[in-house]
Amino acid sequence: MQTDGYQVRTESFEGPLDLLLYLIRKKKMNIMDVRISEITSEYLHYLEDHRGINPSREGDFLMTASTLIYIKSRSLLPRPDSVAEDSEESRLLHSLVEYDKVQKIARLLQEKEGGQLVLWRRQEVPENFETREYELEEVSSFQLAELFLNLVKRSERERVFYITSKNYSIEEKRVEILGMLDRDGFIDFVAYVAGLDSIEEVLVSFFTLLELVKLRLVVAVQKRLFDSISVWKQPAGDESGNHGH
Amino acid sequence: MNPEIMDTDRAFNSMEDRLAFMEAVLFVSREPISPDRLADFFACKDAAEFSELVEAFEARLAEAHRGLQLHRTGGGLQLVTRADRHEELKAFFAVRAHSRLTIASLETMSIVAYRQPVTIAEISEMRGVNSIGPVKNLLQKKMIRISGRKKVPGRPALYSTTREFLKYFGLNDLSELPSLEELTEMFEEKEQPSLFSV
Amino acid sequence: MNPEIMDTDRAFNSMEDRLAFMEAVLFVSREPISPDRLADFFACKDAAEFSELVEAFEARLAEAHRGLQLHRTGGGLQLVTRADRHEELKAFFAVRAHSRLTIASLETMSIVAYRQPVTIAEISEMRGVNSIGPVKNLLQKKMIRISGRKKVPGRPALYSTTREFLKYFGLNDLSELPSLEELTEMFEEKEQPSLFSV
Repeated sequence: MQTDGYQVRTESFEGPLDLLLYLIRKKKMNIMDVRISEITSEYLHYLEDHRGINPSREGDFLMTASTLIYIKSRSLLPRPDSVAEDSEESRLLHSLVEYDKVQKIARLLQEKEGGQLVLWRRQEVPENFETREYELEEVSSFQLAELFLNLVKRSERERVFYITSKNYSIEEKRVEILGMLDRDGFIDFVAYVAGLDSIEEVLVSFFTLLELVKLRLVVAVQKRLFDSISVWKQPAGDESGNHGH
Repeated sequence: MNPEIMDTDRAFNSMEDRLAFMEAVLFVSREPISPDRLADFFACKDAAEFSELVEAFEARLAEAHRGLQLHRTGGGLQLVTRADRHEELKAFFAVRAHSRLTIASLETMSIVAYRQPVTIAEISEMRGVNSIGPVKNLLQKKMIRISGRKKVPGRPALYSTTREFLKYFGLNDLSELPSLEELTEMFEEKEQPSLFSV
Repeated sequence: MNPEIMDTDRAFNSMEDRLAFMEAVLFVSREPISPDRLADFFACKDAAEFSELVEAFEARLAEAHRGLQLHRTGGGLQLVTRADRHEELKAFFAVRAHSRLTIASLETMSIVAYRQPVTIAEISEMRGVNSIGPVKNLLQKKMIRISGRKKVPGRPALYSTTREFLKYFGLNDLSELPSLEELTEMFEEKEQPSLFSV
């Protein structure tokens, strides 16, 4: 990232809201005055370049990316009396306002933590007055459960549950998108996304598109900030990535 | 009053004597000592008598040759070193840096502190990312606890802050945290760089 | 001498200042502090200068309002409570000892909580050690009770949790205990597969 008078971030963004707030502050905008369309493309640039993206939270970043694209694509379509996209946008803005508060409190706590870390406590107290026992008030039900879980694991008589995350069918979307490209030659991605029914489907489509771009199977181009995204199949043998210019 | 305490043969003859015992008790204890417990033990007539004692104790600690101070945290009294000795202590014990909570844990802690009791789903929604990791971390550090179940399908656990939370951040009780309005004012004064920027 | 220690910017201007730091170090330290290490840190010219410092430190501790003394062990210098405070300290801290649970009792408690009704044999099997002791302890504390007999030869007693148990752990009912699924989810949280690392 080029320095532009604003602080350069050295750590990765906690999540999409963190990144969005950063972009808003960078533009010195008030959260309540923000138009999602003004920050969508910058958000996507970050995602593409992978700058400061917490790798274990990619899914959350992509989820928000699809929401942004959804909001933006709806706003591009001539449907002035629609309430749906407004609620989507205002919900996101509300989240940002709330998250802004969370960050302020977190900063305050961090300052307090710093103030405490310079005060040293005794590292050990005499045996006479200390027993290696637990006081009940110090034991929470969580610790009780944790102890039991360890016993269960130790005795190996129980199968441990594994929670699997929801599985989005990227594979099916991939077949569909590649099929459309074979048939039509290109896809206007915003128009395509705008025709989908659910946020989930938008999300899956966006995931899939990113994956196809990374695999260099397709080329996605957005000529200018508010233009639609056009998707072509990658010509065979061309891997340079310089397309559409 | 606890009969067991009455059983023991004690006689605190003077203020000096009480101060000496107070020092010994605070020196020995790992946890902050409840003022009520101490006042009880000294059989103080009233709160004023105990306050006087604490003030006398602090006055002695304030002398130039002392390296400790009295700290009020988590609703109790605790002896800690003076803040201005930090760098020297670090040098003496060759300690590099104290571990701090991660930003994720601080954010999660903030939400629990201001929104308690709160579920993991609510925390995750506010942060915009799955927050099971930091919740687990804070549970293990005993800074939050399960305080009940929300009456919605699935009956998810509700989390609240603990005394350990107060102790860690040097708070006497939750009311010492500023309100959200005060917080906004506090931060509007300064510029608003992100928490995480250098 | 440790170069790291030399690096830090220190200036002990006065005897008072050195005494204060000495108190902070001895207060914090887990182990007795070697006199050489302290003398080094203070950059004392010779042994006499350091002896003078230690004597001054002891003189301050000898004042009537102090409850500590300097202990010279083989390993070095250590702060301890004065011997004549011992009985009072025991009396002060004894009160707490009654409400404590050992780790063995807690493990047993957790098995009864999650597996009730359960026999001593089943508890012992799960813990891998005979658990009569902790069961007795918990019975005495009224945290568990005999809730029936198992219909097997010998008709061993079955144990369950009590209201007292719920009260101690701040639960309204047993369903508020963290479920193992919740816990497992926390401990088995997997990284999301990366979509970028193709």
